[in-house]
Amino acid sequence: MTLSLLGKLGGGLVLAEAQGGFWMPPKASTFAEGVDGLFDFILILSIVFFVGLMALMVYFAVKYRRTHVEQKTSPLKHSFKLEFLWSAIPTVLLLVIFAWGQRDFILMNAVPDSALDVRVTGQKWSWSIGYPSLGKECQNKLVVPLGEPVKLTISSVDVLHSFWIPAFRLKRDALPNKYTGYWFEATQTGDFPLYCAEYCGTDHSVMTGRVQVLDAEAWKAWVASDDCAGLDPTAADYGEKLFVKYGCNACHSVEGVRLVGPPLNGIYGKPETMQDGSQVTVDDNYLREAILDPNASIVQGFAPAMPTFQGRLTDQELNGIIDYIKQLGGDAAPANP
Amino acid sequence: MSSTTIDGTAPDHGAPHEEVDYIRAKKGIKSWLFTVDHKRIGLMYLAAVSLFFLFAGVLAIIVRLELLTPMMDFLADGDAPEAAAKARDVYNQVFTLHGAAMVFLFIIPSIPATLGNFFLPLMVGAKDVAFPKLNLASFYIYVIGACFLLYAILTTGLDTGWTFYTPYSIETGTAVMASTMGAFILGFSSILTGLNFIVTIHKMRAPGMTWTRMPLFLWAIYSTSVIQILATPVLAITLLLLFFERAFGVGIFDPAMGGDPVLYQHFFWFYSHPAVYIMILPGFGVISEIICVHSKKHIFGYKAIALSSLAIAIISFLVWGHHMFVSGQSEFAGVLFSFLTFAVAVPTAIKVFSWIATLYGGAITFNTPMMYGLIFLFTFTIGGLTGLFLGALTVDVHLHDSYFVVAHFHYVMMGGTVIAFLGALHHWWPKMFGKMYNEKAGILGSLLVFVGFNLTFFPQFMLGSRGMPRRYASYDAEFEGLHALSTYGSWILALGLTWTAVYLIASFWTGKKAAANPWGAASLEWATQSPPIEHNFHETPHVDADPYNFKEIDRSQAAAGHH
Amino acid sequence: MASTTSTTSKTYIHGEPVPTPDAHAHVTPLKTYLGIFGALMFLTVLTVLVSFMDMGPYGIYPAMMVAVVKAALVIGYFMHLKWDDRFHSFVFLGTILFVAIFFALTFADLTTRDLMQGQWANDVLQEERIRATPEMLEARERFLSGSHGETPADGAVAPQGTTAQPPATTAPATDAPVQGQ
Amino acid sequence: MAHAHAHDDHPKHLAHHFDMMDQQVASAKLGMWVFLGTEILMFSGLFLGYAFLRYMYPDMLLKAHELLDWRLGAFNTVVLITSSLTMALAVRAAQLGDKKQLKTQLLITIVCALIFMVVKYFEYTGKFAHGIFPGRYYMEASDQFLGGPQMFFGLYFTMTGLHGVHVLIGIGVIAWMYIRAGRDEFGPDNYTAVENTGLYWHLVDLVWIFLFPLLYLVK
Repeated sequence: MTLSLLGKLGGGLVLAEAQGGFWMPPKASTFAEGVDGLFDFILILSIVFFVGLMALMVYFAVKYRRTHVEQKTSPLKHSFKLEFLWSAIPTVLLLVIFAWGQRDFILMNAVPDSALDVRVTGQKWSWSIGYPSLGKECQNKLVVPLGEPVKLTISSVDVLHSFWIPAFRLKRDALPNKYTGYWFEATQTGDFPLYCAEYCGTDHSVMTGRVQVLDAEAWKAWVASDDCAGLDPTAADYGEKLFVKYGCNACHSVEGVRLVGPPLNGIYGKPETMQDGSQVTVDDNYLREAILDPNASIVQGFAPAMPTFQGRLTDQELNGIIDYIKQLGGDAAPANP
Repeated sequence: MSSTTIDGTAPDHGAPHEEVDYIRAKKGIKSWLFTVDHKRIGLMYLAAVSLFFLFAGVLAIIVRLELLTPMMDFLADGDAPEAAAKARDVYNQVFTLHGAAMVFLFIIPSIPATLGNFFLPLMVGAKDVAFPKLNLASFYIYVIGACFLLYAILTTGLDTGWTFYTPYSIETGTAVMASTMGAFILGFSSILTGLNFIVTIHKMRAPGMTWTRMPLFLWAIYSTSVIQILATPVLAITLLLLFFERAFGVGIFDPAMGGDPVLYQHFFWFYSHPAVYIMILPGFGVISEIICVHSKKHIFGYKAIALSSLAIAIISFLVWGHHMFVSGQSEFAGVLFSFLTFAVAVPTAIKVFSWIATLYGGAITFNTPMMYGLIFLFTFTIGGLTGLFLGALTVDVHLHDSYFVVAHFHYVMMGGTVIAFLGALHHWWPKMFGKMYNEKAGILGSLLVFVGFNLTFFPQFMLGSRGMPRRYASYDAEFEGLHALSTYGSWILALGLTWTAVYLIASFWTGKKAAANPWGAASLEWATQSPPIEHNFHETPHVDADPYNFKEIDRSQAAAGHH
Repeated sequence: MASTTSTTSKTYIHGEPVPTPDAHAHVTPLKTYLGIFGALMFLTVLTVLVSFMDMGPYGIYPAMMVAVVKAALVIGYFMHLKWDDRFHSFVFLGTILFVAIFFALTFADLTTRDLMQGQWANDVLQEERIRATPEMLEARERFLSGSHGETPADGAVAPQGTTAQPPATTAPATDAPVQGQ
Repeated sequence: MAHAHAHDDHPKHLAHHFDMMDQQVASAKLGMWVFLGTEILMFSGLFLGYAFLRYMYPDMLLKAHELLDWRLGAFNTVVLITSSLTMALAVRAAQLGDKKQLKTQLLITIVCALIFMVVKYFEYTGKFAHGIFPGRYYMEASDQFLGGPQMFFGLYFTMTGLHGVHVLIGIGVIAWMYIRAGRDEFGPDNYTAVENTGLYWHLVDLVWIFLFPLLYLVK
């Protein structure tokens, strides 16, 4: 077991080396170089200091170990010169680290005008990534062109989230009350992970996604494709797409599985028991209320965890989702536990 | 043993008229529950704090077991998706309670309330702290606060993380109100203890104990108390506001009302960053004592170490924003806080350099306290240096909320405070209980802790910088090897800590009787018998030298080398 | 190297023998107390009068200045800080310093957010940035146009929407809110 | 104990762990001042909350405070300042060993504090009668908006409520001092408890000195 683990670990290290470095994931944005440079600088500095200090410590500990009871010790109490030096030198080095970090940080926040505008919206527990200029909207997938500046405007609809792309070395919290963001230029095509880095509740650990960096040609093809395309209200799968777009599927299964919220297949037209013991028949009106004001009535056995969608859904979208729930198959067990 | 002579020699024990000690002075459970003796209160804290350390430690083991593999398995009941979702909820509660219990119930009271209570009056040469009844009250306030937290755990749990960030803490269905009340009450315990210590140090030092003749442990406790006094009230009001936020929606932290979650973070970290130094400064103090006493060497740079403690206490109030570089605070504030953050690194560096310089020319005994002292220098230096990565703005943008942060603060909190706490327990065990523990068992324990600790937490640095976010119950397969390594390390660490508990407790029955001054130390707590009598000293001691004036110091050389 | 002393008449308040501290001796004359009381009353009247001068948002400056003077009088005379141990003044001023740090650094963030963060969706108004619904904006309009502040608020003339809910409107006014100046 | 205090001249009020009366008095006073420091920092959080509201939503705040009656606030200010004076006079009486004065002044202080609370009671019930509750209970949902008066009143009730709790605690402590004064426990040599109670009471006054203009007056 241990051997297989070591093998795995070793393999992991070699693989990591090939993709990025011993410490860092692949470098895929223009900022990665600067961040890694500063990281390495501090790392080397730390190793030098750490090894130096530990060497001295071990040397002193061995050389001055107590060998006999009456061993005399040095009367040294202080040394102004030494103390001044070891205050001043770190101060200077620390100032260098500060200045380096500060310079790149400002650059990280100065967005060029030509940047592609992308809106990132976090919700429990998925990311919506919209392209206003392309009319596209992706779920948990950020697609960006290689070598072009991209500006992400980040916000949240419920609690705090944080949009982290390790390969780009970028992260910013998503707030419900204002917009934040960052910009970047991807330098390497490929497929990279993205994470929610600010704890946001039950499914925080699975609020992840992928970043795809496409070269110019692939980007053009993607823009023209119907991947992540805007939704057509007349299409048959309109409701289903909305169901994914608004992250309903993160909490509500359509296959009878109990997730955070009750599964929705086969519930339409059936009675449900509420927390206060009352029985409610699931109809259009109930579904509408449950989406717009979710905490007004909670199905027995579930926690009031759903954010309100008041003001976020148009009537057309609301109807689309209700129609979708209506036509979901009904052979699964009732939702009540 | 009637003399209070401090001359660094181990006085002849079993001296003719040894008096009944504080443990046997009074009998019965009531004599403990209603005691105003700072030593007994210290021991009661020690019992409580150890219990919570065990509790939070078990939670940590559960966390590590879940993280052994990428999937939800340890906490999940079967492979079904609903089981995984439920297990994630359980995981969120487990890590939250691990953090909250470790921070509020263990680390903050660990060294100050147990060893500080026990040794501060002894070290200043007083009969008790300035307000003994208040001291007892703060113990019971601590107990009440702990009960609130336990109530939260036993009912709906808590899943906000120990930071209670809004708006999640406003809307989650778990017992946030009971927990905030608990932490609020614990805060008062902390404030009252700090107040007591400050007044004791100011007003109750023995004749001749000038500020610069105070042991460095006292300087550290003093600085800690200053932070407790200045920061904890802000925690109290923050938690009170959060409580009201949930009760009737004050709104200033709630974005749905027009409030600002970032403002909550300002409030929270105004306390919680200085609180980091509430946790580590007493550890610094302990290390200064241990390194000097067990190398029989005068501390190097007494004034620099003493003043750097105070400097850290003050600067720690200027740097809280480095927890918020990516939180949506202004970029200007980010830059400002980053600059101030590096300012706090300087006094910390001075301390580490001074400790290592203290070893130079000493007579170093490799006993258990000294082992912990050296381990502290190793782990805390890593903890401190990795702080530089997190203080640098751009690097922090990448590392923030990743496992790098988790590793960093465990190196500081556990590799710093807990290691120092263990060292201090071994250093002062003979004085507290009058018994020697088994030295070989101690060395073995310290080595197990050292290996286990580094194996647990060092891989987490790599996990973090490679992109593993914190507070994840499941993770990408690429991180499995490092996580597994970390989990194996946690078993060794648990073994080491269990072993330590076993031989320390065994020493009550099997330990040899300790001399009044088994290490040949020169500070006042060693000038009375072991364990001390109820009123500490037979006569008020008179101090006319500093506490690191060991008899082994070669004074002839000093006379020759001076000027 | 060390000697023992029994407890004698000397105090060792800072670890060193000091003459008996004099904190107790000072008894403030009755006249001083009454004078301070008069000054505090005068300042209270003053601050109320100043508040009637329509200074808009600048009204906070004179109000705070008066409050600080009043606080200083209470601390210095009623609380004896003027004659007390200097260290107590240090403790007090130290506390104020940390309050100032708390305010200053928090506002260092609040006041500078738009320096760079304005570039994120700066086309949207502050109030409307996120989550403000049309109903909210309307409620805001209603409130700021003064319909709440100026009515004697006994329910009948309150703006629409305040009449339905129970405790809001039934009881007679025990303290009629004052007219907005 | 037997060893520590073998001497005969052990003062009556000196606790066992102090050597000197002066040391005990100085400790108690330092402790009190440090405690007052923590109180100031605790209230500072609320004042910062107020400053935040004022910075973010100045229009709302200026409008919302008009719903408070400045006359009640001003009356309470006068009451509290008066109680501060009588508290100071009580300490003075204790210093001079004038037991009768001490009791009278403490009694007046308690009466003032009670008047303050009664006025607060009417102020609160008056607000409630108009549907002015803190936070989300403010009037109706349709009267609340982002940065609306529900926030101001949330903070108003928190600030004045916490201050009110301090007044109530003050009443309790002063009443205790009154009882002890009745038992003739205080004299020119032993009045630290009265003095510390006074310090606490003045702090309660101090907080109000700032609350009054900020909540009731500032435009």
